Amino acid sequence: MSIPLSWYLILSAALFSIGLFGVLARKNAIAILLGVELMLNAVNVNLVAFWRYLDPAKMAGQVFAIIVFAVAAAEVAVGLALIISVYRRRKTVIADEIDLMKW
Amino acid sequence: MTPVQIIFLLCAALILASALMVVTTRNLIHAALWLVAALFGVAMLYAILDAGFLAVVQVVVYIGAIAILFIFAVMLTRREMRDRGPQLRKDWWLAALLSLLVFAGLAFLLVTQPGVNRSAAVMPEGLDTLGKLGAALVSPDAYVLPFEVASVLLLAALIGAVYVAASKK
Amino acid sequence: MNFLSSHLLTLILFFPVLAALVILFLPKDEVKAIRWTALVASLVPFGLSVLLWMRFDSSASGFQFVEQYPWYEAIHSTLHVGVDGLSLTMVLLTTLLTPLAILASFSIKERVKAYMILFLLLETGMLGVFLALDLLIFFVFWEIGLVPMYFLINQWGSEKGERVLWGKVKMQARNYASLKFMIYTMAGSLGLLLAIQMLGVLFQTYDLPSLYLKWNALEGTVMGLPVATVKAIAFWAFVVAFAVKVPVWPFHTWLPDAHTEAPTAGSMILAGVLLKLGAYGFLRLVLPLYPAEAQRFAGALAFLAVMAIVFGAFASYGQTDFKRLVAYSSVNHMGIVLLGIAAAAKVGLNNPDVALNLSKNIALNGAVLQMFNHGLSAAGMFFLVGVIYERTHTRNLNDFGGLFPLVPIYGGILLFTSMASLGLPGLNGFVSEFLVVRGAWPILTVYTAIAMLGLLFTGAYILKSIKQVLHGPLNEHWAHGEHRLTEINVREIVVMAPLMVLMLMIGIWPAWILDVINKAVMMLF
Amino acid sequence: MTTETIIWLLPLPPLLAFFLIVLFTNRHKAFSHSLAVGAAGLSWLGSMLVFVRALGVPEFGKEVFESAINWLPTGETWLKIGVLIDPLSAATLFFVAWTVLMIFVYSIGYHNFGQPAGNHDRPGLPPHGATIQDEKGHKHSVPSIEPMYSRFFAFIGLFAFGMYTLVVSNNLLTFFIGWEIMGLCSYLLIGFWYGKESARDAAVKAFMTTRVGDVFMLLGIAFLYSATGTLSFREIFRPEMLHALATTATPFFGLSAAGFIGLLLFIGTVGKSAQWPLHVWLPDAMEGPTPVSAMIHAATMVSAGVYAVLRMFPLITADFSGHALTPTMSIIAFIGAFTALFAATIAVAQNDIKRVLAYSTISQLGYMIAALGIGAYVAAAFHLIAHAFFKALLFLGSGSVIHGVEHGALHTGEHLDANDMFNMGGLRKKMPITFWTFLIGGFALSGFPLLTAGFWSKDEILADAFGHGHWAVFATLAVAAFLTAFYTMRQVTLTFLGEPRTQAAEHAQETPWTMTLPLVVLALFAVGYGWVGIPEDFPLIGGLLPNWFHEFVGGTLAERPESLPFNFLPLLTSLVVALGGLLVGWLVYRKVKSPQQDRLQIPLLKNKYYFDEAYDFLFVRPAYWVSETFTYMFMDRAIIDGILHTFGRVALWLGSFLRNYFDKPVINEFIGDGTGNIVKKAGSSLRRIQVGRIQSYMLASFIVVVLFAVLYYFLIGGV
Amino acid sequence: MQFPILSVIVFTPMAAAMLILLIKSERKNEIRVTALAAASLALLLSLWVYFSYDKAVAGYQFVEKYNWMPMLGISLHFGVDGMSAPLVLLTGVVMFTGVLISWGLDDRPREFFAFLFILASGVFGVFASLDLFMLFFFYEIAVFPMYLLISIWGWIKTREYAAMKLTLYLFIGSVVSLIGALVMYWQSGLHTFDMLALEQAAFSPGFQKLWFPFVFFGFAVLGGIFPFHNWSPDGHVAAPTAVSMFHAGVLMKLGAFAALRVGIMLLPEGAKSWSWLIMGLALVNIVYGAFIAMVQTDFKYVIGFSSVSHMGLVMMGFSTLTRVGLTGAGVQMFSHGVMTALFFAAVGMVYDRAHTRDIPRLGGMVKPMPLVAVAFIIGGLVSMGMPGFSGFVAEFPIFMGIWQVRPLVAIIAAISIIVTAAYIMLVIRRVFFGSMPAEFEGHIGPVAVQDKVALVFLCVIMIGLGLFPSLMVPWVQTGVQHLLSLLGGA
Repeated sequence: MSIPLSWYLILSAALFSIGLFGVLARKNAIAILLGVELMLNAVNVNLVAFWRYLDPAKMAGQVFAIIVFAVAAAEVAVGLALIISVYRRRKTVIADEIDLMKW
Repeated sequence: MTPVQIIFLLCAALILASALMVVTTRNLIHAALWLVAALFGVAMLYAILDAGFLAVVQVVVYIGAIAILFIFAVMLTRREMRDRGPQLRKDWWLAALLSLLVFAGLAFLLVTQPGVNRSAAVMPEGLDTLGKLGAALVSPDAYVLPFEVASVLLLAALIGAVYVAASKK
Repeated sequence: MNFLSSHLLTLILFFPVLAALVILFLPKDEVKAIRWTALVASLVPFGLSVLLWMRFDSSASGFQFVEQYPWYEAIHSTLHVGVDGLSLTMVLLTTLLTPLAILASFSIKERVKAYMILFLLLETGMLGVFLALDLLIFFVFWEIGLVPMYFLINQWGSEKGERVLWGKVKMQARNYASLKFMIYTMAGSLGLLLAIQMLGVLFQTYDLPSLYLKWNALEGTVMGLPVATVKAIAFWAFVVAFAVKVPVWPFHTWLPDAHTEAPTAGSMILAGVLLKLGAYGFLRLVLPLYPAEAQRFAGALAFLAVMAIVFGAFASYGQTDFKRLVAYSSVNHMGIVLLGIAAAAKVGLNNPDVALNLSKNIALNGAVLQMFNHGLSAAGMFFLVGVIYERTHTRNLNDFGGLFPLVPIYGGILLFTSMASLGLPGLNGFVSEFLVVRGAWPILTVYTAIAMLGLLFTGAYILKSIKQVLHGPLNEHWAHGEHRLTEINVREIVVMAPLMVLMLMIGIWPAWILDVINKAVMMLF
Repeated sequence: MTTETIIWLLPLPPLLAFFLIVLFTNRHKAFSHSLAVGAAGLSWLGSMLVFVRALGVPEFGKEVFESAINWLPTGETWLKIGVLIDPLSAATLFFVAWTVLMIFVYSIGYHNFGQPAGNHDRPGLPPHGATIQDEKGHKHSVPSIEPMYSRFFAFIGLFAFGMYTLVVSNNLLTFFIGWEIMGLCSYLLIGFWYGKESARDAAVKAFMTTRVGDVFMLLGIAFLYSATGTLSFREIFRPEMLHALATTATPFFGLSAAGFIGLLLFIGTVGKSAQWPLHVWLPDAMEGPTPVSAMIHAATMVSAGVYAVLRMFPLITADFSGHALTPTMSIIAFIGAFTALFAATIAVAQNDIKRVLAYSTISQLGYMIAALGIGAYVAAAFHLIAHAFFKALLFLGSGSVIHGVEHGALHTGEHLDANDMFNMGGLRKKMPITFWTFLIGGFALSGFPLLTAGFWSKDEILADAFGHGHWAVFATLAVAAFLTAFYTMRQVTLTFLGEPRTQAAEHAQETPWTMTLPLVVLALFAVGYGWVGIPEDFPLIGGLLPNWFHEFVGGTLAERPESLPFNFLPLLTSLVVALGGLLVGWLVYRKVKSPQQDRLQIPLLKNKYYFDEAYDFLFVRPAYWVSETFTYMFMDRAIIDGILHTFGRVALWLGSFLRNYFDKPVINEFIGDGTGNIVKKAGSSLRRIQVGRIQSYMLASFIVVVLFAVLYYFLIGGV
Repeated sequence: MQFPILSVIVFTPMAAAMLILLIKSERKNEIRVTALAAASLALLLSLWVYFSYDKAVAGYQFVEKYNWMPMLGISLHFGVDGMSAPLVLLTGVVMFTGVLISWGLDDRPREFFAFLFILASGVFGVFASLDLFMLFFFYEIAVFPMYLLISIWGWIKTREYAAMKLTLYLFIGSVVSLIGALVMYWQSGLHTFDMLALEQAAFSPGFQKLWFPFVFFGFAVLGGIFPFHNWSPDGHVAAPTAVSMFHAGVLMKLGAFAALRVGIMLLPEGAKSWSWLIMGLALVNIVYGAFIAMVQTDFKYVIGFSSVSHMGLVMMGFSTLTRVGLTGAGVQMFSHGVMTALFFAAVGMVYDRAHTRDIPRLGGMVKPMPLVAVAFIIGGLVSMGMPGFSGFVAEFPIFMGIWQVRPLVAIIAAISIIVTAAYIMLVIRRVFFGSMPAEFEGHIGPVAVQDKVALVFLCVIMIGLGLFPSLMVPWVQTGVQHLLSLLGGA
């Protein structure tokens, strides 16, 4: 199969940047989390790509990908839980409005 | 232009397009759904990369769990279906610029790296990737410890999530 | 006994401190015990110094009973003590006056313990100066002496009186006096301190005997200045320090204040011994260390001396405060000492002229004897002033008058003492004054002549005081009722008796003391 | 016991008496006076013994009694002191012993020993008299005993000690000691009744005035000592020494050392012997009890002044070549002569019986000084002794008179000045002994021819002045002599002759024997003494007796002065002035009853030429001003202390200045808080970026990350 | 391996602090007793160190060295020489007396003592450590608790201000000198912070001239050198008694000592070329401090400025770079430490009773508290350099040193002696003598026994040292000897 590694990398870079944009630019906290998910996936793509292209015999890439899954799951769970509980108190999920921690 | 390449490009297009939609669409539900699409594209990439298991996990865990979780969350935290007003912060352009920069930077680095255009290593015959993966995850001289840690983390996260989200009345 | 003779000086020097420590641990209400301990303790050094006097070989040259212990190796200073005829006399005077002063202060009522401790420390301070053969030790004791005196004046001085400094600024008289005493003397000895340091830096030693040699032998330049200049400056540094203490006009104004405010015993010691420290400094340090400069500036010294004599007498005559009058008399009398010293300085060391040397010797004899005599008479006078002050609580001469019939004995003693300080022939004052005049006449003729004016007024103020206190119509206020003036009591007579006896002894047969002085003077200069 | 030993011991008994009385017997009067008189007696005895032994020695002037001991160590040498009896001091000793003893005895009576204590007498004031009740119950007042009886005897004892010391000493130092001790005693005794303002001030005045002289004398001694290296008379008077002194010049008014020293010493005498211009103290000294006046201010102390000059005669005349007087001598002569006349004129106008005598004393001393000034050594000595006797006699006489009058006053209870001669008169009947003795004294004083000692002594002086051709001196002295006779007669007349002018005088009565006896004894001397010095070639009686005195005392000097050839003119003069004066005096004052009738009460004279006022203005007040205002208030307090306080002020000012204008604003606010504030401002402006919006933070941090990445890439350039 | 006494000394207070923090805050007495026990232990140990220091051998003794961060050449390196031994002793003394003095402190004693002890162990550390890094380490440890101690327990009016001021000054100072230190580290090329090694690293004169000011003055700030002295009086005034004692008694020595150790010993050439500046500033310190002290009406300010003046003497002693001068400086550090500790103790006692430090309002304190008066007087005599007390023993050699270098400076500096005498005497008279204001009559209680113990202890030290200089001078001299060898036997 003849897809250069760079394609994957470029793709993941783009994906990562898009996720980053989402994280930085979206108002809604959930949307921010969505962005995070994208970034994580970008990473995963990289991991797997490297696994496949460098040394399929070593499982490091896949293993890390799996761990990232786990982390992502955890992150989402906690993140959403936080968002919900914040929403309960503040009736908002707009990140900019959750600005108690300021001067 | 081999068919594989074409498939890859389609997937890539799908992924990027839906990802863009995720970060731009006003409707969060839609955003969540677009995410599903993006994730699906990624799953397809995994398949292309001979990581069938991961592709499956991607579909099951991400699409099946996380994305749904998002949708729930969105539904829980909204007053009506459509958010009015812009969904982007007013300095989104800065964010955009920054993201572009990051992309540009990464891309630049990538293309200037030697051997980045290598083609994939040959898959050894009869390699049981799944078996090796399992072994790697649980063999003490491999990744059992990170694995365990990750699982503990996951557990803690779940409990924490429950604790945090549980409405204390 | 052997120990005694080998440590005689240190014993004399430090016994008072030991006594002070003992008193420190006496309960503070046992006033009687404290007083007597102090008295007895102060008698011990007196006994020892009498022993010293007897064992002292006046014909042997150099210092005797020398002891030397390490003290401050880092700067090569040792606890080096010894006596020659000069210091011997002063030691005797000190150890004699201290018990008397302590006896005199039996009338002190409050904080007796502190008072006595301070007094004993004071004694050590004074003795130290007289005994020290180490420049630094000299200075140490020189300064230490100030502290007890400061507190004696400041704490037990007379409560009454205020002193206007400038504008609205006022100060309680005794505070003013004590502070003035302290600061003035310290400021005065500042130069001394610096000069001492310089000597130490130059020679890496503070040992007097060796300094005499080295310092005089010094040639070339010091610290970029020609030795002559440095010496001249150092000379004046020394002189000022001692001049303040003596005190020499115009550095004398602390003295009337200090004396006037000090408690009786304080004034006794102050006039009796502390002033001598200054004069002693001149003899022990200035003349031997700076013969050339002394010779150069002898005229100036003589001038100051004469000013002291004349203006001291004038000011004394101008007083209406009995104690202040006596205080100024000290200025006048110490002026005579300085005159003698100046005369000696003028002649300088090993002057070929035999006659001049003789005069110089006589002048110095006179000066030293005058120190001793003034010690006796001034102490006596102050005590007598104190006696009457304790009874009348006034020192204003105009408040007295015609007290003779009420206090015949006191009157007699006062007359006697006054005459001694007036320099009546047959009493001690005359001998020394005569010697000084005789010695100074051929050397500093004009100054001596002018000084006579002071001598004349000495008579004037003495007579004035007697006239105002004893003579004249009786001031009835003291004749009856609770103001009835009581006669001097036995304790007070006991205080006066030794002084009077000595005054008479020296007046009639001065040889016994003058012989020692004379030999010392001849060896020293 | 060797004569020297006796001489050593001579002064001691009175001193002993002094101490004994002061320390022990001052409560017990009888003991006190017996001690004093006994002591005086002892000394008298010793003196007589010495005197007699001295007479026994041929050529006594050459082999004198002398002994000395070391006293002051001075360098290698010793200052010796010792005793010396040579003819002069022997003669002096003689009259001193007599007069002193007499006066001691007299004092007992004078202070009313045996009388009751006064009712309200108090120490320090003369006794006012006591009221006693006789058996009939009549109260009447009698003299009361002196409250400070013992003290008086103690003092005169001390005085006697001083006098004896002075006489027997062989050197100027002990001489000076005795001299000063006498000064003290005179002070104490003049101020004996210190309760009286006048007495107190008189005492101070006396002491200070004499001290002026003494100070110069001290200088003289110092000079002499440093010039000769000794103070012993006989060593100083060795010819070579005198020559050396005479030839060494001094910077002072071109005088020779001898002359200058002599002058200095003479100034001492001027003070002691109350010569002009230091005479002012003597009249006031009459405040003292009369015996004091007699002893100190007539017989002994003031004579000591003359004695000093006599002693120093060889020195003073060291460069005296016969006729032309040295400057020093002429000064002495002038002062003496002037004083003699000057004092006499004052005496004329005085009414106080004692003051008259006081001025006459001054005048007589002037005589002697003048005599010495012209080198009449023997004559001076002769007159000195004669004068001592008769003037003591006169004083004691006057004392007796006053006493009598006071007695009368007590009797009649009238208050008057018992010293004022105008309150007397006609006392010759009331108190005969006193009268006759006084008369003798008076005649002696005025030089009544042939009989009295005064005549011979005075005559000799005049003769000397005449013989050596010092006309001015001669004339002056002659006039003075006339005045002397005049005021003496005036005194006698006013006091004794005529009728009593007051009740007191009416009831005056003779004094007890203790007082009259001395009068008699002294009277004998006043007459007899003159005969030891009659010039050989005096007409008629000349040579009946050898001129022993001239021989004897003259022997003191190195070469005995030859006695002058007799000359009628001076004799005549003295006859005329003496008799004339007496006569005029009697004639004038015969009828005078009150001061108003006395035409000589000229203010100028009565006020002693305003000398006291002048001195008060010239010296006393300035002295006060200089002392109180200038020296103390201005110089010490204002200037010196002012400077000191300024130091303090400056220090304080500097301190507060540094603190308030440098430390606080610059160091504290500027450097210290300044930086702090800047930091604070920066912080408060920077905190704005803490918006609390998580994404802003992320944005920022990403920017930073990117930047660093870029930097890293381009700078370090390694991947 | 001999007993690691130094590290024990250094860490005893630290451990004690921890221990104290474990005690319940209500049980104040237990806390105090623990504190006292720890302090006494530290005192005893420091005494042991001091007296068992072998003067004959000299050099650094009781040396211990443990690796701490080998890759950077940082090691826990302890050791004392003749200079630091007295200071260790001083710290022990002040710590002990400080605890005694603050016995009565009732407001959160647990935390107070804990912080105090952390501070103490920091101080011990600085004096004992031979490792540049560790020196800074302990230095910061010593400085930081000051902030809390002052701002929590200090004088309500100015404590925040003073605490902040103090901390900023000191940190800035230390940062400046840290820069210098790091530069040295790099420059030396030895890759070690071991000062013994750095002493031998011959830095080029140019380098030394350039960097000496950083190191020296950075530390000198803590030594209160002009014009960076002002944190100190304010700090004194605001600080509670025991802290003032530590502050003036030990902390300022910390600065001086570090300046000596790091500045002069490591950069001798620099010291030589900059000595004129140090001397000048020190001169200003001396005179200026004295003058200002004279006009203060706040009891504590007087003492504060007096220590500015006295620390000036220490700096002056350094600047002479002569044997006597440095010896004097060494002794002066100790003497002034004890003296000023005594001062602040006395002031504290007066303040606790009168609740004012306004001198004009005080008076007659000698009657209720004679011992305090006597102690203060003795302190005063020491500070005015009265012979027979430690002050003289210390100041005299300093002046001799100045004489050797710049006589004129000696003469000017001598003025301060008079001014000192003046203000000391005035303060003594106004506060302790004279008539007691009516408001205090009966309100002034007697002094507690532990206070008395502390005072007497300090007085005894000062007099003993004054009478027998040989109790300390030889120690210092050994240290000076070493210094001089570094200075090329100046």
